[in-house]
Amino acid sequence: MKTLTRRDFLKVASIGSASAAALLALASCGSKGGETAGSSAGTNTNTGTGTNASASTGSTASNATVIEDVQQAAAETVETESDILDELTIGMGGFYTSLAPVRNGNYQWQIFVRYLFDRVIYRTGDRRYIGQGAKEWSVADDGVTYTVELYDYITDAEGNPVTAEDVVWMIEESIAAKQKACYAKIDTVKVIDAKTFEVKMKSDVAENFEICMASTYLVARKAFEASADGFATASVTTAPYKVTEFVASNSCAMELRDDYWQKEELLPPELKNRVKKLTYKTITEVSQQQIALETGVVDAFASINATIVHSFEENNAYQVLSAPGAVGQNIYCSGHESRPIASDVNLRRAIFTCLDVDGLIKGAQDGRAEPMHDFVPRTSTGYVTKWDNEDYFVYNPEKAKEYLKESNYKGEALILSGGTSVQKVAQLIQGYCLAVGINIELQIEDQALLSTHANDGSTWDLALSNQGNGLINVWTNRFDNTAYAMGDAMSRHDDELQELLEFTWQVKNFTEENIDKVHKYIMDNAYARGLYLPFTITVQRADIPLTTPIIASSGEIDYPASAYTL
Amino acid sequence: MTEYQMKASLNQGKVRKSSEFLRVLKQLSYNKIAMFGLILFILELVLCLLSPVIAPYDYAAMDVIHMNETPSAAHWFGTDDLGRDILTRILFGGRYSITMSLLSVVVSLIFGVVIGSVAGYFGGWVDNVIMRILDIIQSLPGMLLTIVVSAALGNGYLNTVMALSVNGIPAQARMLRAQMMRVRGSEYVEAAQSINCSQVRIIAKHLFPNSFSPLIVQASMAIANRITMCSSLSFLGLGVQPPAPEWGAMLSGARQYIRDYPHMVIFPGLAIAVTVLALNLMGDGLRDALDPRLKR
Amino acid sequence: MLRYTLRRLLWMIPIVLGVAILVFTLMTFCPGDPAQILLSGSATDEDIQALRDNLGLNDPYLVRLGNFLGNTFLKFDLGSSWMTKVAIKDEIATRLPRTFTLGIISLLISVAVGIPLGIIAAVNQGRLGDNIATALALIGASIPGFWLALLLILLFSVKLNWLPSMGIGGVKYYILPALTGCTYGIATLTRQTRSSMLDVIRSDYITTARSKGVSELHVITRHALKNALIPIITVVGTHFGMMLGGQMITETIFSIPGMGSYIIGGVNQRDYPVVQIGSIFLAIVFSLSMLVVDLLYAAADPRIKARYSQSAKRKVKTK
Amino acid sequence: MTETKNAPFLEINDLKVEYFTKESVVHAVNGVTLTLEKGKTLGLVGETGAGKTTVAKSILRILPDVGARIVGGEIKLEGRDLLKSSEAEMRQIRGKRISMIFQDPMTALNPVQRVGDQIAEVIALHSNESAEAVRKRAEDMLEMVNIPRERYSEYPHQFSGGMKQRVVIAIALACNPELLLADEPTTALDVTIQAQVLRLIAQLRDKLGTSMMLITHDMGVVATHCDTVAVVYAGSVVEYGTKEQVFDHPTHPYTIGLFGAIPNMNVDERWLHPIEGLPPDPSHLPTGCAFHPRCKYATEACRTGEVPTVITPDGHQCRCHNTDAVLKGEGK
Repeated sequence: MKTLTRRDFLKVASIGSASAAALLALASCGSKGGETAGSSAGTNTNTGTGTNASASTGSTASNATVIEDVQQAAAETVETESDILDELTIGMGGFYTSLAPVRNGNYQWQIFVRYLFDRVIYRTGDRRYIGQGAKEWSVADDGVTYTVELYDYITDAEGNPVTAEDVVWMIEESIAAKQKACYAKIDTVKVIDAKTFEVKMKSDVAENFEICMASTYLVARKAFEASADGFATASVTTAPYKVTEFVASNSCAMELRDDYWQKEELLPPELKNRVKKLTYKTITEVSQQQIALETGVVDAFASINATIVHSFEENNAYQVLSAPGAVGQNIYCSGHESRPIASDVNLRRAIFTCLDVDGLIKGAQDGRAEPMHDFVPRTSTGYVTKWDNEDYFVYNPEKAKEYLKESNYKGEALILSGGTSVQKVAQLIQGYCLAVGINIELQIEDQALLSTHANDGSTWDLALSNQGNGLINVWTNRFDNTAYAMGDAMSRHDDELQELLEFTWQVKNFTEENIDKVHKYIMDNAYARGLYLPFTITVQRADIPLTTPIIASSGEIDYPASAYTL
Repeated sequence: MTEYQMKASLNQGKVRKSSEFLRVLKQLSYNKIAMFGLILFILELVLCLLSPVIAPYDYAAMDVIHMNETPSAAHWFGTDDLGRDILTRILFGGRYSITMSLLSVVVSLIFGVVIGSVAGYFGGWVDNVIMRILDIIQSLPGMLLTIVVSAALGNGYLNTVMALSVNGIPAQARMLRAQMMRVRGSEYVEAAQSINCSQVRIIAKHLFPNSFSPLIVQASMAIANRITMCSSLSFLGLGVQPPAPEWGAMLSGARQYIRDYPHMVIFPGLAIAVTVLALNLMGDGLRDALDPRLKR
Repeated sequence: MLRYTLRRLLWMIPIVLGVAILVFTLMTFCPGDPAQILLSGSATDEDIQALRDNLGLNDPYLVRLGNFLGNTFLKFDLGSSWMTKVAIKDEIATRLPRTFTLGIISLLISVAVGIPLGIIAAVNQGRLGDNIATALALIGASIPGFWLALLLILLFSVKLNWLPSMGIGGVKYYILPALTGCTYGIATLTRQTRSSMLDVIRSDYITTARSKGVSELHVITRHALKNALIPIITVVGTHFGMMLGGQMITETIFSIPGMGSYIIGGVNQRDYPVVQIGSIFLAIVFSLSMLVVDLLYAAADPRIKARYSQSAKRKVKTK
Repeated sequence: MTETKNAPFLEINDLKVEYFTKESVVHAVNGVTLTLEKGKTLGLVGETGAGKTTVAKSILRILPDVGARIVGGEIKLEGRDLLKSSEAEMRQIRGKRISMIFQDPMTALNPVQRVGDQIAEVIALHSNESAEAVRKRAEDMLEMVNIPRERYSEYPHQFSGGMKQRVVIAIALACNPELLLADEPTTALDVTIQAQVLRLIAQLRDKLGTSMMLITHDMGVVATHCDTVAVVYAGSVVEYGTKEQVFDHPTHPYTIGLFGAIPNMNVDERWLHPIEGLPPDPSHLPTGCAFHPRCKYATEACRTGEVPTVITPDGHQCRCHNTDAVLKGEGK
């Protein structure tokens, strides 16, 4: 190669160094941001809430308050007096491309919907069902026919009356849409008079009626049919708020209306409305969630990603509120005959006892979760509180090895299936199993691919999935072996368990003692186990004068219903 | 090129049968910056290939105690959110990113050449049909096509390579077809036909060598573009899935920590930037070397 | 010229049809059952089968393709998204302008910065100006867009708090996303301008112009640049195409609800209508911009204009 | 700077021009000295690559700036040294007092600009008349070169080679320049058009009284159109005198060789007498007289040292050591 003349060398050096310098400059501004990020709270300039307290680095007193026990918090909220906040902007991870009421399954449990549409029955944060549109409801002695009596003065934002006929029409509309599983359990529904209607369920499974009524919205048929896109962008609400501005999958601004149909004194504590202007903003990018809080784009962020919470904990310009979530992380064993694990209870026990749940919580959730004592979280209906102080697959690697020796496991790799959201905990589980000599092979897929074989036990040995909202719901979806073509969600046919389930989930047998029998049976056979219940964490600016937070069924804080003292 | 310069270079290039490849290399050596790029790229390639030997840790070894550590003596580039050593993952990651890009360029080169030469040589309705199909493929924005194909084929190494290559095929085919059309019309091909060489010989002996240099230049530029696209795919959650240490996946996995542990984002990004820079430098140099007019 | 434009527009119809069929087929190959995703796991088998019938997923491929093409191109019924039940045409009506504006802004920045930089590099070839411009261009081309986006957000919205780091609103919201999008554009444009200017500067008519006593500035702007325009326009055209594609990442990071995030959401949730109709619209916008590029060719170079208007047969694309 | 009265119209003294490439330095012009009287035509003759075009471009100072540099000598136009003039002054001269016709008409015109506009541009630059007047003058120029004025707004690709060259001529003569540099104006054209174009140039020259430097390698063109002749070899003038002197008494071996290479109609010769060997490599010029490697009369003196310029018996200059040996016999 030609010898480098001085001029050429200079030229190469100038280009090389210029490019490298630029790259490093860009990179360093990134890292410089890192060091100080922990302590500096971006001085937010808008909504004039004043500059924050001086950024103290690494203050010891952590300002994270765990709302201990939801049941206990709900009991306290007797008629606490509260002031009215004029404005609040809340960030959320989920996005809404439309406000239409007839939507897919998990829409109904979102907190956001409570500010749009009232429902026949409202499910509170601690799983009690209270009447919202319904004054009262009763069940006939056949256990399946329910009669519901509505308030007779329900109107929507445009003043159209909402009668029993509108509600029955909405139920039939939801049944036809086939988007919410609970409606498939309704046999017939008919109007009796202007304010009462009758619903006949197919079977007297506990809670089925309540779940359907809790996802039936009060909507005036006249207003709905008049709207061109079925309330997708401009909806006529029946809730205390009206939508002032909606940008699909970006933001929704709402304002308290003064012509709300329900009398103030009849509103239960969970349905109070103490924020005049309420705006929800969608921020999906996790780093942006953190920046939005720091730059004051939002006043609070609901169910924030666990990994970015610690930088707010040491920063007393913010307050971290965490409450037990509604959905627990479970692990299931396949029951399909083609899988050796299906017939090898000792292998299942070995796997369940070799997992250190506290290690999983630290690794996967940055410590922000609590161990579970059943495969449903303690916040779901039907949970027996005495399980909390019973042993539940205590972490014991030695015992796990003994189980392993008794099992006929010959070292082949077991397939652990899960979605991209659980890939971190899956890798930790792989590590723990390897420690006791069990080889695990990860099969991580995106949501779409996973859903094609999530309930097909022949394609995996172990499966990670999260389950929530009620014991009965989990029984029917996971353990009822008539649910899917190949048996239950793990393709297992356990007739003894099936019999036990079909007996217990009837309203009259849905007692703690029977529920405990099911819990024991599943635990002894080690079909499935709960790992941990992640907290739903909300980070808000410290200067929001929140005194008693009210938790909605999704685990998030229901800001309008909470109490404030200015 | 004044008459003088032409005359000068005529005399200077002693007429010896130096193979095309040597000539290109000699010409490339004049361009110092291109050599800088070539050396940088070869250095990276060697580092990545040697990664099993030189990497300090196992790329999948989790160490829950040392999570999110900033660069330290033990971990030069720090550790990621599962306590894995980032330097090791970048070295192994190189094997994924660079090989996937190279492979996808080779695949799109093969398909491009085949389609291009068929269209270019036979012409007529064959050419028109192929051209319209290429129009259809090219009228979709590149990234969108790659995403949909990647979703259709599913994740994983080979599928992602195919998804990445789909995007390059129309451009390569069109380039080769244009070359073929131009070369086919020129005299020396007619001369070859006049001494009745077989069609295959004509294609192999005459059409290919002359159409090849622009293809090489386009291919080298495409590699840089493929690395970025491969990272973008992982960024969107498609392509190679964790725990495979592909650079884009590392970047997308770490982007939520940019505020608190920026080191996790900076190093994979730097790795991508440096590789693409090296490839661009090399590509520019190669283009100048192969383009006789620009010979200095 | 009008006849050529009309012919090109007519030509777009089979191409857009081809795109629809291509995307439709690709989506059917996608693993994952839309019905199951919709009911998100809490449904039993017959619920899923019922929904599949409702969405027509159980019909054979050709029937579904026929229905889809019939609805889209004959009845112009673009249908609604399976996930959100919102009519796709409304969604696109709000989202396409955002993606398009972002695309145009970063295209303009690329042109406004890229071309002058390229000229400076070409005019003082080999000297300092050339080295700096080439170095800038190379760096721009090698930085991955999304990485730059993250760093820009850190710098401008977090540390300096000048610009909003996400969402949509006034012009202020478009600056950072456009900056992310255009670095690659500036790089390719600078390099292309430089190389085509270098070719042109050496040609004879430049010497003729100089021999006429034309000032160096006018030689560059009036004579050299106008001739170097063709390859530059090609790069601008293909770059705009890439812009539409590249938006997907920028939109995800800056949570801008544009076409990019809409289609990616559609792909992830196997929302077939969203992906198919979205792709068709992007393909139409893309083909229109390619037509504009070709018309710019004719405006810039009379020889090409002549070839367009005379040639009765289809203009053979030999780019 | 006043123009001295009796100085020749154009005077080039010891002009030296070099081209810099990565590996080597090309000595294109090595000390050219020429003069040109007003109204006269000087023929510059020599093989390709002898530096003829470089001389012309140096006069106008439009050498390509990458790598070309005038390293010595002076070019005086009516006593004023162009090499010392500022760029602004040069711009006044280019196109107005000196203009140039280029060799290859196919690439000499700007393909994306109307033909008429390219003529109008030089007129507008050097006169401050209104747009209509400029346009009318441009159309007149078109007619002067026998192109219908209606074709003003057509583009170069719509013209044949010959017509394009006529446009170039129109551009060059649009401002009625005092000096016209014609760089092999007809080489790229076929024979029938060549005669037409040359006749046109000659008519316009006589009509406008323009002095001209005609660069060619065609002895016939020199014979019919030039008053004085300079034979150029390897960047320097080897023989210079009036047409009659050089044609009737060629003294320099290279000039004789050139004439030998032309087929003589009235002599029945089977073989032409080409000059052996190849022109020298301009980056490694032989020492002494550049022609000595190919010269039959080369002696030891020719190989080293300065080559003197000798006045031949009939009074024209010749740069050769042994002119008398050449005149006497045919040499070895």
